Amino acid sequence: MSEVTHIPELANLEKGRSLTQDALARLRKNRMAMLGLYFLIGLIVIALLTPWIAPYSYEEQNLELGASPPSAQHWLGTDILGRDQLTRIMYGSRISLAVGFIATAVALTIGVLWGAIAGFVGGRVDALMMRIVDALYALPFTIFIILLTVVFGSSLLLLFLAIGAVEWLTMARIVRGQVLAIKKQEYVEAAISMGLSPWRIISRHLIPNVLGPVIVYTTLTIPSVILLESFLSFLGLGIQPPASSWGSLISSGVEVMEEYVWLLFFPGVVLTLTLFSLNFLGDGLRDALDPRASKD
Amino acid sequence: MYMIRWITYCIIVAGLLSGCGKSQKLVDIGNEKQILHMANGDEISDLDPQATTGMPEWRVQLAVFEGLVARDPQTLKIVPAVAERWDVSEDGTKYRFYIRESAKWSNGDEITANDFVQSWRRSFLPALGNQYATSLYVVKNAQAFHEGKIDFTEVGVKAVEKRILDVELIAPTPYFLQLLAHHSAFAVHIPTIERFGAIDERGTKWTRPENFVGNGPFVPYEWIPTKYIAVKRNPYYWDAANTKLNEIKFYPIPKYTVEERMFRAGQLHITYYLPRDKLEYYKAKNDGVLRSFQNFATYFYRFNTTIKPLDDLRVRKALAYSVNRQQIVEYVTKFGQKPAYALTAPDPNSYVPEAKMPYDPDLARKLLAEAGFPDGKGFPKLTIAFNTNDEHRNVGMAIQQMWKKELGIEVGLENVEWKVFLDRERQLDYEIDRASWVGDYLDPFTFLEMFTTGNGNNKTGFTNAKYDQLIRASSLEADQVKRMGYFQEADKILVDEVPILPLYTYHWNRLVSNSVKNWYDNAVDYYSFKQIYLE
Amino acid sequence: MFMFIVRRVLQAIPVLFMVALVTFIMIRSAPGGPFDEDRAVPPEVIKNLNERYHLDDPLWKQFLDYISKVVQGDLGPSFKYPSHTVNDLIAAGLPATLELSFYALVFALVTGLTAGIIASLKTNSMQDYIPMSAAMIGICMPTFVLGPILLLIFGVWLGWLPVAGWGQIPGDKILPSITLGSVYAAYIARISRGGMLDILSQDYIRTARAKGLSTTRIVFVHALRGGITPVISFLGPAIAGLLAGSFVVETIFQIPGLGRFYVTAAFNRDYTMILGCTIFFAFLIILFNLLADVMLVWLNPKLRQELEARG
Amino acid sequence: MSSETLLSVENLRVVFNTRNGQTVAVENLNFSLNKGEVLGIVGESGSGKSVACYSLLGLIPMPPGKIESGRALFHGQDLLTLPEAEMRNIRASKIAMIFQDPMTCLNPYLRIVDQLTEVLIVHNGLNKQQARLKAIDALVEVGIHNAAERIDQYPHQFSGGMRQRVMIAMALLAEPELLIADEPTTALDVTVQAQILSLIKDLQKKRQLTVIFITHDLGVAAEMADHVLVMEKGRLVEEGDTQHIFKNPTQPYTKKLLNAVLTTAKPATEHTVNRSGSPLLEVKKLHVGFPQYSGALFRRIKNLVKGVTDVSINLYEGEVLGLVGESGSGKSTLGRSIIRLIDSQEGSIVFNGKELSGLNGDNLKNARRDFQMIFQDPYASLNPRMTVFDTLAEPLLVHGLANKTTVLEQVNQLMDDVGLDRRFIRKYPHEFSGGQRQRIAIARAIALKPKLIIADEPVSALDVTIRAQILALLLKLTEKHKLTMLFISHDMSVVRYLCDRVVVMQKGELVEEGATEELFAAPKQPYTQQLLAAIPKL
Repeated sequence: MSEVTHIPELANLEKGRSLTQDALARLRKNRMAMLGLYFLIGLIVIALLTPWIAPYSYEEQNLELGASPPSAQHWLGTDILGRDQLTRIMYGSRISLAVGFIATAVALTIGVLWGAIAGFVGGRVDALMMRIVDALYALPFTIFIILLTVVFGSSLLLLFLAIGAVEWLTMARIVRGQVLAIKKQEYVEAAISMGLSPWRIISRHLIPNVLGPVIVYTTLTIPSVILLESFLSFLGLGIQPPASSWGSLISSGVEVMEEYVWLLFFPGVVLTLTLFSLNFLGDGLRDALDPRASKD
Repeated sequence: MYMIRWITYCIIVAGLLSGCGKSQKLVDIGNEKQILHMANGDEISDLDPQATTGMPEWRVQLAVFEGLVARDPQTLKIVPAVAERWDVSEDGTKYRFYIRESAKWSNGDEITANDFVQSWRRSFLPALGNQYATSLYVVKNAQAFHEGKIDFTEVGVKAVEKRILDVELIAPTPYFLQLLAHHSAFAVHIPTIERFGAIDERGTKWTRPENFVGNGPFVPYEWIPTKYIAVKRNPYYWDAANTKLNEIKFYPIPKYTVEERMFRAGQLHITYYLPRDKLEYYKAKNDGVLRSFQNFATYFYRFNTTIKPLDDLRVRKALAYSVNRQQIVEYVTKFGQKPAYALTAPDPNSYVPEAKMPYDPDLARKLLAEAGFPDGKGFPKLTIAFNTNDEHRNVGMAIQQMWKKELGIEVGLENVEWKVFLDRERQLDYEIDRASWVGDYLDPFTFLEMFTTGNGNNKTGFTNAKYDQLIRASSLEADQVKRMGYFQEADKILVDEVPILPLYTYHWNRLVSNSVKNWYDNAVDYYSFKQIYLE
Repeated sequence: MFMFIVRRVLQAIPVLFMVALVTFIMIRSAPGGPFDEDRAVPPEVIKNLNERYHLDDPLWKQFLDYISKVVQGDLGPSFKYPSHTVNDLIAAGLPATLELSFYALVFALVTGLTAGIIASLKTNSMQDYIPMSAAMIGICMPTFVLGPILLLIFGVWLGWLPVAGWGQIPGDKILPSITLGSVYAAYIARISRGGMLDILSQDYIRTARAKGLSTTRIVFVHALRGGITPVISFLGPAIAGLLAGSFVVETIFQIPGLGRFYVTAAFNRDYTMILGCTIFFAFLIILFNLLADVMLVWLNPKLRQELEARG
Repeated sequence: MSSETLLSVENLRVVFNTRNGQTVAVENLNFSLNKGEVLGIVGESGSGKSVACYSLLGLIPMPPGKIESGRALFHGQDLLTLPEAEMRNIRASKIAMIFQDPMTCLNPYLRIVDQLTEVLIVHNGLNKQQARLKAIDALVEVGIHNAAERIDQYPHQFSGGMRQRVMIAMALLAEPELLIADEPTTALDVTVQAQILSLIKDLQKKRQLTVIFITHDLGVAAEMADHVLVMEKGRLVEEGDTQHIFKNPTQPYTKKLLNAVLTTAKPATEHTVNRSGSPLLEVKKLHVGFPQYSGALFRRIKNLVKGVTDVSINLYEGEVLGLVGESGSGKSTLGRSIIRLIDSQEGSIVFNGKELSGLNGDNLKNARRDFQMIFQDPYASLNPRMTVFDTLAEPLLVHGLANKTTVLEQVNQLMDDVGLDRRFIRKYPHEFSGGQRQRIAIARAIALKPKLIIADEPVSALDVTIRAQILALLLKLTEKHKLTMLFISHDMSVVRYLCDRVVVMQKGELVEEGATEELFAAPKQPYTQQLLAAIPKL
């Protein structure tokens, strides 16, 4: 975000540490957050490499074998159709993470734009935009998603959109609040009094400064999106078979937990660890980005 | 000190939990007081026998209504009910029913022949929207009246005397008495209905327990939606002396795992179904609570014969012949189902289809190659649509794999929400979809009628003149042997033309507490609640 | 204060109207209708039924007719349960749902606040880590997993509590309430910990300490009111979540609540039921948000006075 | 006056363990305090003066704070090792405190009565009724009218000065022997400050209180204390009798502090302001109000809260005009409305011959090149995510005063102008101290070579020595660049140091106007006199 890179003479001057660098340094000292971060990175790497490293094909069935507990051939056991659960979980992570990240990205895009416009423009536009958010808030979200999936069918893409469409509301409120607060900051007044264009004020002064809370909220939205997807799987509206998500694995695992406990346990553990990691990372980021913390 | 507070709090919670101790079991209390607690699938939509179609409704209606005839739950034979006897004409088209003198409504009114005439008239009134109206089209002029072409006086049902009812049919219909045991032919108490609205108005308050008048062994007294509907003994029932239960509570429990847990915890006498994965456990336990029985129902896939490449018989055959049904019932559904090789579900007492769709992967591959897709090359990606359900999903995935393995073709699976599924099916907007059919009465006609040209349940685009002619001939034929011959031929046509891919005959498993006596499970889900008692 | 409430209530009207409109458009654009069934229904019958329920009118007319009835408090008949009106069904299902949500909320508040306050007083000790880790698990555990697990342990294996039902057997309300409330208990624990930490670093808490007050007094008299403010702002969304989330618990524990009707209504295309429930839930959500706001104002003397000054 | 030692502190060392390592807040502090004495502890922020006193009462948060060594004997008891329960009995009843910011130190959720009486109920075992009566007496004593009524109000219903009175009443309620006053007047308006100081002084005399008075303001210390400790960076620098220290400071730091107290008038300059021509800025009959909204469904403007009423001022080229008033007097509103950060309702602003109030769009943008603002809070006025270079280069690039090749030189020039090392231009604002940040803000304001600068209390948030430096810088810059400046301040001594002419505002209106020294010599309005009287004298 700095323009100094254009000017070569600056390179040999004492370099400053931006707030972002400071925050990262603080984050690096937070053991739980870093653990979470490493876990997530590992998970993402595994998810990306799954087609090459998975021990079995994700749809390969072994009907005679049926549900079997963990063994040497199948480390995490097999499901009712005799499919290797480790493979299913690995492929599931691709879907669940994709849902988490893409739906959050959808929510982020709509929410940040909506909130920033409402907050910056203000007045009647703001009032109208926030009324719309109120109305959507008052719409019970379960039914909203059910209706969306019922109306548009349940393709993966629409699933992202449907979840994103629900989750952007809070994002919009947060961003609007932040924009309103920052708008009153003196450096924005200074920018106005310097005669900068509104677009330049938004892009250089407002957005970089709302990013902190937005990033924090994003890390906390991803887990709730992943949970929401699993809830949709519980309703039978989630991912299409034979593909699987953690949510669909868990919701079918719950049904048989007395007989084949490993079908609930392993996906449950992976999901929980991931949500933990995301939450720890989110908490860590919040601590790291908290302006109050940077003063002490 | 906060630690102390915290600990105290934990102790209080633990105390609250343990204070409840072993919870009371509804089953034990029920056994004492002759109250039957039974799971009943989903919430019933209504009690009106002429405005409902579902199984849960059917079971409650069996408790609070009674038709002219009933079935013996053990043998499924027709037995007298409201009618104490009946005569049939030589040609099988005229029936005369003698209504028993002791038959009364639950408010004490006598049941007359006219009650049936009026009730049937009601069931044909267009505004009521009775979905089963067509099943009584076998009655003379019923169809014409239903379509508004003639007056009801011309319809072939008359009250000859106060307690004598005459019915004239358009053709000898061997299963006619079975139709009368169905809820759509039950009589309703017309004055009560009129008290709460027009005779042909759907959904008035007459079916509420406080208003309800019926003629079954029980009457409803409490109906709390999604909690239960409770019925108690009807003192005016003609056979009240032999009715043993005091009350029945029907619980709408859509989730099988929930009812199974409730059964295990002693909160239910009878479950509606059983989670598939629990079957092994109860089989191993072998304590007599597991009831396992075949249903008069078939699970099959429909092919949309109007689209490429499914309009090619060779393709349909290739797909059908490469499915190993034995493997599906043994390893996927695992619920005691029997592989089905023809549409009509076998009725061990009379009709078993002789035609058999082969399992022959080699032939399948050959046929597919002939159709222009050697080793599945160039085969378009078809999609199997099914409504949201774990079992449908598993069967679909198994078949997907079989086709991939045997034919080298890829098919997709699509989970479709139920109403969307029905909508698409109706518009033939699918490629392959999952279907099932439950027979209404024990006669192959209830299955085979489906695939006649223009039948609303056909939904495959299949049409075959010979087939249509066979079905028509069967409905005019009084000779049972000849009829069965027609049906065998019809089943054969379906097997040869493959508009559908029969997979298995349904099998039902449920849990019935050992304290429930005289409960008989059967293929058509018919129960006689008056006989049941608890011990 | 009065004007504040009146203004909020008036603002709710367009919001409710928008909610109704969005839901109406969505549900009516969904494929399939209320009378479609597996067993094909003859087209004439469908036609008759559509006429009977005025589903053959133009959509805008149906919507306006519907809204004008809603204004009079009539939510129309149910398509799926024809002998009941939507009003009947809401009246039948609401008590259980409200009761369940209430117990869940009480559970969430009691556990959440206790844990959060203790954790805030003992930061970075075991009394902080243990409840906060538990809270994290609570947040990460889907209700449809927690419910069956609790049920198996306490209902089936230990046999202490009933596995299903509502108000039929003593103790059958405990497990569902805990299941539904646990997520919110976890959130409340985290929020109240944060809120308390915020307040405990305030100058006026230092003043209170300088006055030689005991920790108990500082916490309960001085810090608590400010500390639970974020919890109260969370209550509005929490109650909305409880009401909407009650569906899962109602299904797992076989509770005769509104949530089950509501969700199945969407699958049944029970148009009036969906609309009625949505409007009703939206009304409840707005109401509880308003109550939470009123409580915030009531707790904060400064806001109270400002509102009073505005009339 | 007895000479009995009430408190003696020995070898006190307090450290804070932060994420960035350990910092020593108080190092080896020794002092003792006699009964009835007023001890002033003087130092700038970060000097450890507050921490030292808080640690006496166990009020520093531990962790991160830690008392590493030392003793604090009070009546023979070591306060530093006292168990918490016994410490509670000391607090308020033996040693009481009043704090800096009365706006945040009273619990906003509780009525005044509850906050006052709990001291008596907890320590003296009075019942509610007795405590209430005593509390009312205490409020009367600190000069609160209608105490019997007002005691049932909430803190937000009191003004800052009144709240500080309540705090004092609360501190004295349990009749402590020692009162620790931590900068009790810093957050208050100047006129109120004077009243509170005299109140504390009176009470001290009346009750024979022992007082520790913490302040950064030498003037205040001189007025209040018998004995003074001067602290710098956690260490005691100098100590002694007040009169003596102020007259004969031995340590350079003490001297620096003394020099920072502004007592001088603006030095005479070579250039003189030409007031004969047309003024650079002419504000005529300006009205600014803030709309308040009401209405159930749609917002309607209910009424306007007055900000500025009927104000006219002229500002000539090269002139520094001081705009003085207390908080809420409308001086900032006036400053902001001149440069169109706030829209005015009536009146005209003619700048350089051009009417500003109707301008918008590009015209306004171009006009803005000619006037700049310096804000009060150096922490809020710089975008935390832009380096110094970016902050300074932005206006130059946007207004085309520099291109990519020349911008570096210009920025460096600005850095020189404001006395910052050129090497720092890639650093971020948070890496600078408050004074340095204010220098950056000043550099930004002068970057465009504006014709007019509005400086809104640019030094009031700074420590005294820093304030002196920044003021010197401003003075130098006005000389060097012939700046025209509207200088807004509440502090008459600052205005006197910098401004040619002064206007005084009260409640949104102009009350008095005149050349600085004339006004100081002969203030006409009572309000101006009050403001002048509030300047502490050494």
